[in-house]
Amino acid sequence: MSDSSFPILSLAIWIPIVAGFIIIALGDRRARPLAAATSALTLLVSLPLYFAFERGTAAVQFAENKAWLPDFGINYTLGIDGISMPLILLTTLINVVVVISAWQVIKDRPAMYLGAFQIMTGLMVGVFSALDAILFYVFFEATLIPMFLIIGIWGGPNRVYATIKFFLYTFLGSVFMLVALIYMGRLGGSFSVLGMHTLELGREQQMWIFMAFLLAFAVKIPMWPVHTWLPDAHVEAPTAGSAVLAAIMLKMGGYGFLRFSLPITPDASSRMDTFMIAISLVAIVYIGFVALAQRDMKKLIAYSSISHMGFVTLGIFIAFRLIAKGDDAGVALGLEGAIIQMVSHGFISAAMFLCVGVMYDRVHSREISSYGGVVNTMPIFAAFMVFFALANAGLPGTSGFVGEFMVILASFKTNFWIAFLAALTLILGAAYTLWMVKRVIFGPVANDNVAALTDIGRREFWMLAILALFVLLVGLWPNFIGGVMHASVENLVQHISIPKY
Amino acid sequence: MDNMLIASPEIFLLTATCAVLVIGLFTSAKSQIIYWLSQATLLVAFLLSFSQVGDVQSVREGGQLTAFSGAYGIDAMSTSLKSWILLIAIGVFLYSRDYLTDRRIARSEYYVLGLFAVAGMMIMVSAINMLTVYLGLELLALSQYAMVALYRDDKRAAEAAMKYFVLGALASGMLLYGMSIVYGATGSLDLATIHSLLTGGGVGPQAMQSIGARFGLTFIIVGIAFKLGAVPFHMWVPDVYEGAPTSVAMFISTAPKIAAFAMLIRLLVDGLGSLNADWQQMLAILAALSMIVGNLVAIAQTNIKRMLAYSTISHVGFLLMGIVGATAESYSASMFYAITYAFTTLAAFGVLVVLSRDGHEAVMLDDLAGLGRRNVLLATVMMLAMISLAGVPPLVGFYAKLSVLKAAINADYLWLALVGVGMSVIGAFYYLRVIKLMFFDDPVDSNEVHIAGDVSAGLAVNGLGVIVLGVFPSLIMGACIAAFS
Amino acid sequence: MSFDLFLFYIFSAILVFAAAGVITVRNPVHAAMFLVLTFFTCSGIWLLLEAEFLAITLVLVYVGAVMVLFLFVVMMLDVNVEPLREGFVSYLPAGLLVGLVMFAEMVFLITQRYFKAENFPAPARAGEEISNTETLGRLLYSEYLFQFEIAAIILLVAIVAAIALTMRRRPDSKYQAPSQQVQASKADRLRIVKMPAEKR
Amino acid sequence: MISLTHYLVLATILFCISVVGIFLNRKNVIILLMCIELMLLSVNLNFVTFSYFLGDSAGQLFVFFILTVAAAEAAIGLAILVVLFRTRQTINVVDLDVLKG
Amino acid sequence: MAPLLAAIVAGLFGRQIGRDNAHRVTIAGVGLAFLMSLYAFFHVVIGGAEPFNETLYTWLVSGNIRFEIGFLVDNLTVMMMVVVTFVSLMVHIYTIGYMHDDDGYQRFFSYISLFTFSMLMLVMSNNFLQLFFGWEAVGTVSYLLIGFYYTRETAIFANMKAFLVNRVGDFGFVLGIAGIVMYTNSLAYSDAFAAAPGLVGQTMNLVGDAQWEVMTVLCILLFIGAMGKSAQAPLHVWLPDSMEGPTPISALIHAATMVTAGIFMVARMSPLFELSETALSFILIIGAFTAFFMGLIGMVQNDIKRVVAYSTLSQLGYMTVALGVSAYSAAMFHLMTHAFFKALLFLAAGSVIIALHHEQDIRKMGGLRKYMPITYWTSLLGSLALIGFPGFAGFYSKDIIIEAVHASHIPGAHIAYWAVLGGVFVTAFYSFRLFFLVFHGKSRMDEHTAEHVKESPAVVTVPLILLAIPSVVIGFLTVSAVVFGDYFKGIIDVAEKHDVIGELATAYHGPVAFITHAFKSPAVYIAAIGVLTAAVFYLLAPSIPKFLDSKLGFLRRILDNKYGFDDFNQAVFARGSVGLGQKLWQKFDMGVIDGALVNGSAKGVGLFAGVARHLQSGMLFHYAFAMILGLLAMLTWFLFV
Repeated sequence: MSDSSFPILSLAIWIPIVAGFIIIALGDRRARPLAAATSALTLLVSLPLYFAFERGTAAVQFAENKAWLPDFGINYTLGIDGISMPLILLTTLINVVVVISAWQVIKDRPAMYLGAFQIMTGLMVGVFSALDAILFYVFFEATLIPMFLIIGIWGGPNRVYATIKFFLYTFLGSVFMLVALIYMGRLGGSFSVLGMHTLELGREQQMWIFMAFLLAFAVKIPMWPVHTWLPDAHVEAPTAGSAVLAAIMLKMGGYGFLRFSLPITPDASSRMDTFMIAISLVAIVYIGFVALAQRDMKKLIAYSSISHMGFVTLGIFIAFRLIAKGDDAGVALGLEGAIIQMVSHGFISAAMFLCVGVMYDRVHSREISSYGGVVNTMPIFAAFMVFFALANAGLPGTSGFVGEFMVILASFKTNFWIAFLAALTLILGAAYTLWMVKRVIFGPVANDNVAALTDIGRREFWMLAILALFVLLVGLWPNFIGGVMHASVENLVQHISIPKY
Repeated sequence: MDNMLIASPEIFLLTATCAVLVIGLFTSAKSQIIYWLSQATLLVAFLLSFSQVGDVQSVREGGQLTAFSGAYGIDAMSTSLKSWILLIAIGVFLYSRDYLTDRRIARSEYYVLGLFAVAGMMIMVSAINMLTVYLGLELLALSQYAMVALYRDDKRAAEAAMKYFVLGALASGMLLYGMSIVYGATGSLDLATIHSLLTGGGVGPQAMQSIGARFGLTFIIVGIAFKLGAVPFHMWVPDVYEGAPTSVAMFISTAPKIAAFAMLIRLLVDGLGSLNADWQQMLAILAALSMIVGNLVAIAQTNIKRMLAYSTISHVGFLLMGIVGATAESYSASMFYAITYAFTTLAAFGVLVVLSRDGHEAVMLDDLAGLGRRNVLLATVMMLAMISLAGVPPLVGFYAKLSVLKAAINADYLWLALVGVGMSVIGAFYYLRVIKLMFFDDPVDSNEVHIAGDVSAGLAVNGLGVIVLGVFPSLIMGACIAAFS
Repeated sequence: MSFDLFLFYIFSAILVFAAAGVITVRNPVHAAMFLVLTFFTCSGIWLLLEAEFLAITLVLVYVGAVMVLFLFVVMMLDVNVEPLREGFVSYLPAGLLVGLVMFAEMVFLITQRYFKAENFPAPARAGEEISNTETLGRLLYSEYLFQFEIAAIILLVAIVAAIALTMRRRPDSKYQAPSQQVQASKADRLRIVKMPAEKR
Repeated sequence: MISLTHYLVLATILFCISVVGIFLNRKNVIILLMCIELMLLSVNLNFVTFSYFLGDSAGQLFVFFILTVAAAEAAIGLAILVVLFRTRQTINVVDLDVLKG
Repeated sequence: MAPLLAAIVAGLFGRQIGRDNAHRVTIAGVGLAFLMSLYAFFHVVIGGAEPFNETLYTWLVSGNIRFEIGFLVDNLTVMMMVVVTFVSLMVHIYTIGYMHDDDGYQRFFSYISLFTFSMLMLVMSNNFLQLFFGWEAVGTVSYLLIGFYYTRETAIFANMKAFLVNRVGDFGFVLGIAGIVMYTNSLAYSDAFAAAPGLVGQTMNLVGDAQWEVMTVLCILLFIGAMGKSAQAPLHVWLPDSMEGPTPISALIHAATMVTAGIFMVARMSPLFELSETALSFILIIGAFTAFFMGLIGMVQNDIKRVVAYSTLSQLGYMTVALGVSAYSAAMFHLMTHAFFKALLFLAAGSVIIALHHEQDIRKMGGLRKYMPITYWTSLLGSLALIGFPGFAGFYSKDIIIEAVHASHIPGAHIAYWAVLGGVFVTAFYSFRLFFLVFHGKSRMDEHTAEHVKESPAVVTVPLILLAIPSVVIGFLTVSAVVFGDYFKGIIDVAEKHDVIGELATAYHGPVAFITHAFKSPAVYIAAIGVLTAAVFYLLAPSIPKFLDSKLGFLRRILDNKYGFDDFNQAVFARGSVGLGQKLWQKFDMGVIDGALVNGSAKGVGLFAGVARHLQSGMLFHYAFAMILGLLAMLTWFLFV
């Protein structure tokens, strides 16, 4: 690990956090331009992470290492590899979109709102770049606070229930991870994540640690059956909150699986893989059906997120079956599929929530039944909405397809029936998404509210256009992000195929 | 006399307190002079104490300086704990000032008794002799009993004081009984002597003495557990917090916990350290019970002072969890916990005290509703305190929990750590509820809350401290580690 | 049985009886009296233990001061005595059970382990030349100076607290303020009111 | 001869009586205060006994201080009692039930 | 590529550039594409150039698998390209007239150009990934186009249905692709074909211990994709409903091009399908079933477009049957001829529809012959081609299929043979039923409409004429080369024992001879009977069908209900899955997880807290008691440890 001379990661973390506090302190009048500047600056700062990224190596890049809590052996260690880098860029990009989306919509205490989002962005970048277990945990948990406030203050009518449920659910999941981390810190004498990767752990130890991680990440990502916080949180959160929640926070769970569960407890993961695959499939199929029954747009998208995240976990946990078959290429396929699925879902779900937000801002209803024939009054918006809906359904050429496709390929290599069930999402995903589109977008003008709609303005247009651009880019040329992760993924595959005991 | 000067903080404090007491007789009730004098006293004492920090090392490195024929000693732990006690007392007085003025509670007595209590705490912290421990404890306790009852027209205050008094006396009786047995077993009151007598080994008279001392240990633990408020010796805590005037509750809930922690270290570690195998398990059970009962019952509270009381109980459980490790690392973890807990609770109570205006006590949870709109500063400080108490990073409460969890895990008390984290999730619920009330609900009383400039500055510093210590916990962690290295 | 032992048993019997009386009698005044008896007998036992100074102090301080204080308060508060014993009997069994169990355990621990009599041979009687009071006095003002000072502070606290808690400045009590009286001026006291003449 | 055990057992009896007294007494707070005095007495007896048998005067000094503190404690306890009576017009233990839960 | 550019221009800037420019741009694009296709055709077929197979760019690399985007242009491809671009061009032109007064004019052009692009991507791809891209892209555009009239409830229902049913097919298709990747580790056709023979004999476990031939499973999975796209029973249900789209679309997508993608795909994959007789058999049965029974439904439909749609289904069945008997070239040949005459029929139907102001019920037509002569004649030609009138395009292709089935030894061929023969009658019947009802007999139009009926404008009729020409002659011109020649040599791979075309070829002596040969086989006569029956029923004695209706009512009802497929799907799949979702959501998610576990535990904690707080009774002696018990417990513990 080499320390880079210029602390890009630190900047990407602390610029938004500090700026967030400044925004809150300076008050509502200057909040918007400041937030815009911050988000743009953060994005700019994070861009070198992509362009200066060295692709051939699995080594940690842009590393920074400083003593932080020397007494505890806790260091301020940052660094990224091909797995975390795309997620960081996703974070900074979504942040820009979020600022745009909140520009006019938020009337109540905009400084706090925007500031909270900036702070959260910094924290989330921190999650993806922390290489010290405790530092990771700090960022991981700290993101709860701004999100808790965002949902609680600017959320919908049932926001209190939703936000407390969200907080407690995720908190419950992660505290046990903390115990596991401390335990491993004791065994290894250090909290370095990379050090933990090579930590010798016995069978029982691995099982317990794996369970602790599972609880944390399964709640976060979320996996069935610990997913029930998500629909509530999404429904009640303000638009941008839902977008960030879906686009980035869920990814922290998937990232956790890749960064912690697999490399630290490969044998336990391997032993548990049947269970993990099973609940991933349950998420995909069961949740697909549940989504079909939703009457609330945000709930529907939330459930579709769960279903999509099922693909992520599926892609990750079929790895061990494939390793057993000696098919390392298949493992890489599944893992990369999972990562691309995460990134892609980041764009699409954010866009979907923003679309719902656009309508909600005008009509103040999320019920599907309050709409109908929106296309008549908002043709441009409808085009975006249909586009994102199709992307959500996994249309080839959009990013939604890539990850699903790769995971299905990999799971076919594992077992026909796994692939069979996973592929059901092609039908279910299309069914619930298009059914919603049919009821909301198409058809004759349903009521006076819809008749009074005005099409999206320039601000909303660009917000959606940016996302649409990336959805297409990833869909048509996924190597754009796929290319950076090979070395890291292959390294991971190498690592987990060797048992620890 | 041998180097009496090392006791200069206490000596100054007591002398100045007597002066304040006398001056108090001749000043009118409206004058703030007593307040400023008290603050000045604390400040000077703090500076005196703080100046000693460099002079001493840990008692385990032989760095202890003693005075008064071994009745009093300072070491790295005592100087830093005393500095913190004094700092927190300054905060307590600052927040209390307007509360007392509004209610016309006997004000000079409040400050004087408060100063005496601070002196008691400092003596406890510095005591290296069982007798001194006892006297310091009583000085603190008696002042507190009186402070609780100071609001004489309030039924609740009197009831709380009575309960506190009876139970406190019972507990100190038990503590004394334990001390008498230990004295009988070792023939000494000096803690260092006791320690060296008992650390003999498995056979011979020392072994027998240990067995005798173990009997006394049980009673001593009761005394300490009562002072800390650990289950099942916690019953006084909620009632006293609720009944006492908020400023007094604030006083009781903050600095004395640090002192109690010091007493625990003095008696159990410095004195009966060789019996750790016994007290580790007892404390582990107390810790688990405290965390469970504290957190669960707190959920059902509607009175915020009671809620904070149960929260205190649960935090005592965490504090004990650190001690259970019985290593230098675990003691410093607990010390960190005690300090940060006191500091954070100070902020929470500070907000409550400031909110309680003329004739209106902010005691019910609903009184906090919509505080975010009435006064952002207060609400933010309260929120930070709550999140920190819940143990969510990156606030200081998290590191406190982290360090004690680490200590427990390193000592192979994994089950205790699991109970701890499980309960902290339940605990998070009622802390969140406070935040919810402040920020998500609409205020019942929509008047803005105005507070004095210095008070709000104090609160801001307090809240900021919770963050800054959260980002850089090393600032005090280093001192805690030095105290036991 | 030596005389010492005989005395011990006598005193002990009275002591236990009196202590039991304290917690069982109906009237607080009686209870206080029983407590006084307890202190007296205990003082006797201390004499057996060659703690003359403390024995005297116990009588002087406790019986002379503290118990008087107790009695004073009991009388002052003038509590209705009759209902005070309600429910006593119903809780008695549980109380006795807990007390007995505790007693059994403590005694077992005391007698069976370290504190066996053979570990503590009785010391020889001290000669007359050694004054218990003098020994204590010397210690008190040398080695125990610090604690002595603290004890003084504690007493001060007790005074301050007791006064602060019990002394009342009644809002309705009337007293003179001479400094204000002398500053009175005519304007304060006299107002000349012009009244129009009444018409008939 | 009177052995250590005799004294210790006596002190234990006193201790237990006071403890039982504290929770058996449901009516009068003042009795509680007396029970506390009893308990301190038992502790004092312990100290004096050990002091005697160990030939060490520290125990007696401890007792001296306990007596001092007990006096102060009694004063404050009674003061609180007075305050209580003034606000409540009762010193019945059962009536001290406003604060609970 | 040109159509994509045109589509983007028309779509995004449609409003700015105006209506005329929209169609100019797109037509220019498609025209260019047509010319390019022709160039490629001549280059590859006439010029005998090597097939073009190049990679454009790397889409993604993962593990040892490269996902690439590239083109393969060979004889098969260019044929499709020419057909697609030609029909597309015709439809573009036709649309100018048809959509003249529609609001979504630019949008429409944008869509169909996009469609053309997607279809070209599909046919030109050299790997499965890109094939799937195009596959889905055409599906999407079809989705958009069916729902073109988005305010019509039936239209948006139909488009969703179309997409979903296609998705069911894609589901199989994706699994098939995944299987290919698993067993050959590549997505490129060339690699897959090269590796395929090595897979024969390999088996996989699916259910229990039953061993399945890998190739069979893969081929059936791929074919499920084809079933969705090419509307084979039971995934045919979307096609009739898709007639909700504008008529040019029906012609282009739902008759000529997109629906044949499945046929194309199977033909493309012939090296794979040849390796599994079971799969071929499966295809054969499905195709035969579709060919016959869908035609039957066509007999009772009253919507002009639906009749043609069922006819399309039936013809697709024919193609599938041809695939099933390994007569890939015959299938492709039929595909080509069908593209022309079916597009013609649809456009003609559209012409009628606009003339009648969007009246589609054939019971309200009749006698249009005198009003719309061009439409009449072109329709007649189209219908004749459809029923396989000797010498017309459809004749060659269909007869070869029938012969091939007759000659085949694939299991099920026997049944299929009777089915296709029956299909001939049915086809003839409904084609001419339609023809007679629309153009002959007496007018059943209402007065108002009748006044305004006139021939369509030139932009409509010119494409009709242009399409009529190949409908008539293309078979005659190309049958020798395409079916019996070596046009597909090296592309379509037929195993020795399946080679029915080879068998037929021995008896083939040129197109003219084939006509005479045909008169020896039953198909022509059956067709003639069909036409005659239709003439009797609907021209001479209209009372007979009514009589039959009353006698065979239940049969009619079965046909009217389309064998109940729609109802079944609606009830079981649509309502069932929504119901299932509802149940899972409310009972399990909300009930068990949220209700019992999450909120339940919260309630439990609350309950416990409520109880526990009563321990804090406020009674001093209780507190003391607790302390003493605590002490006692510790003492006891101390005693025993």
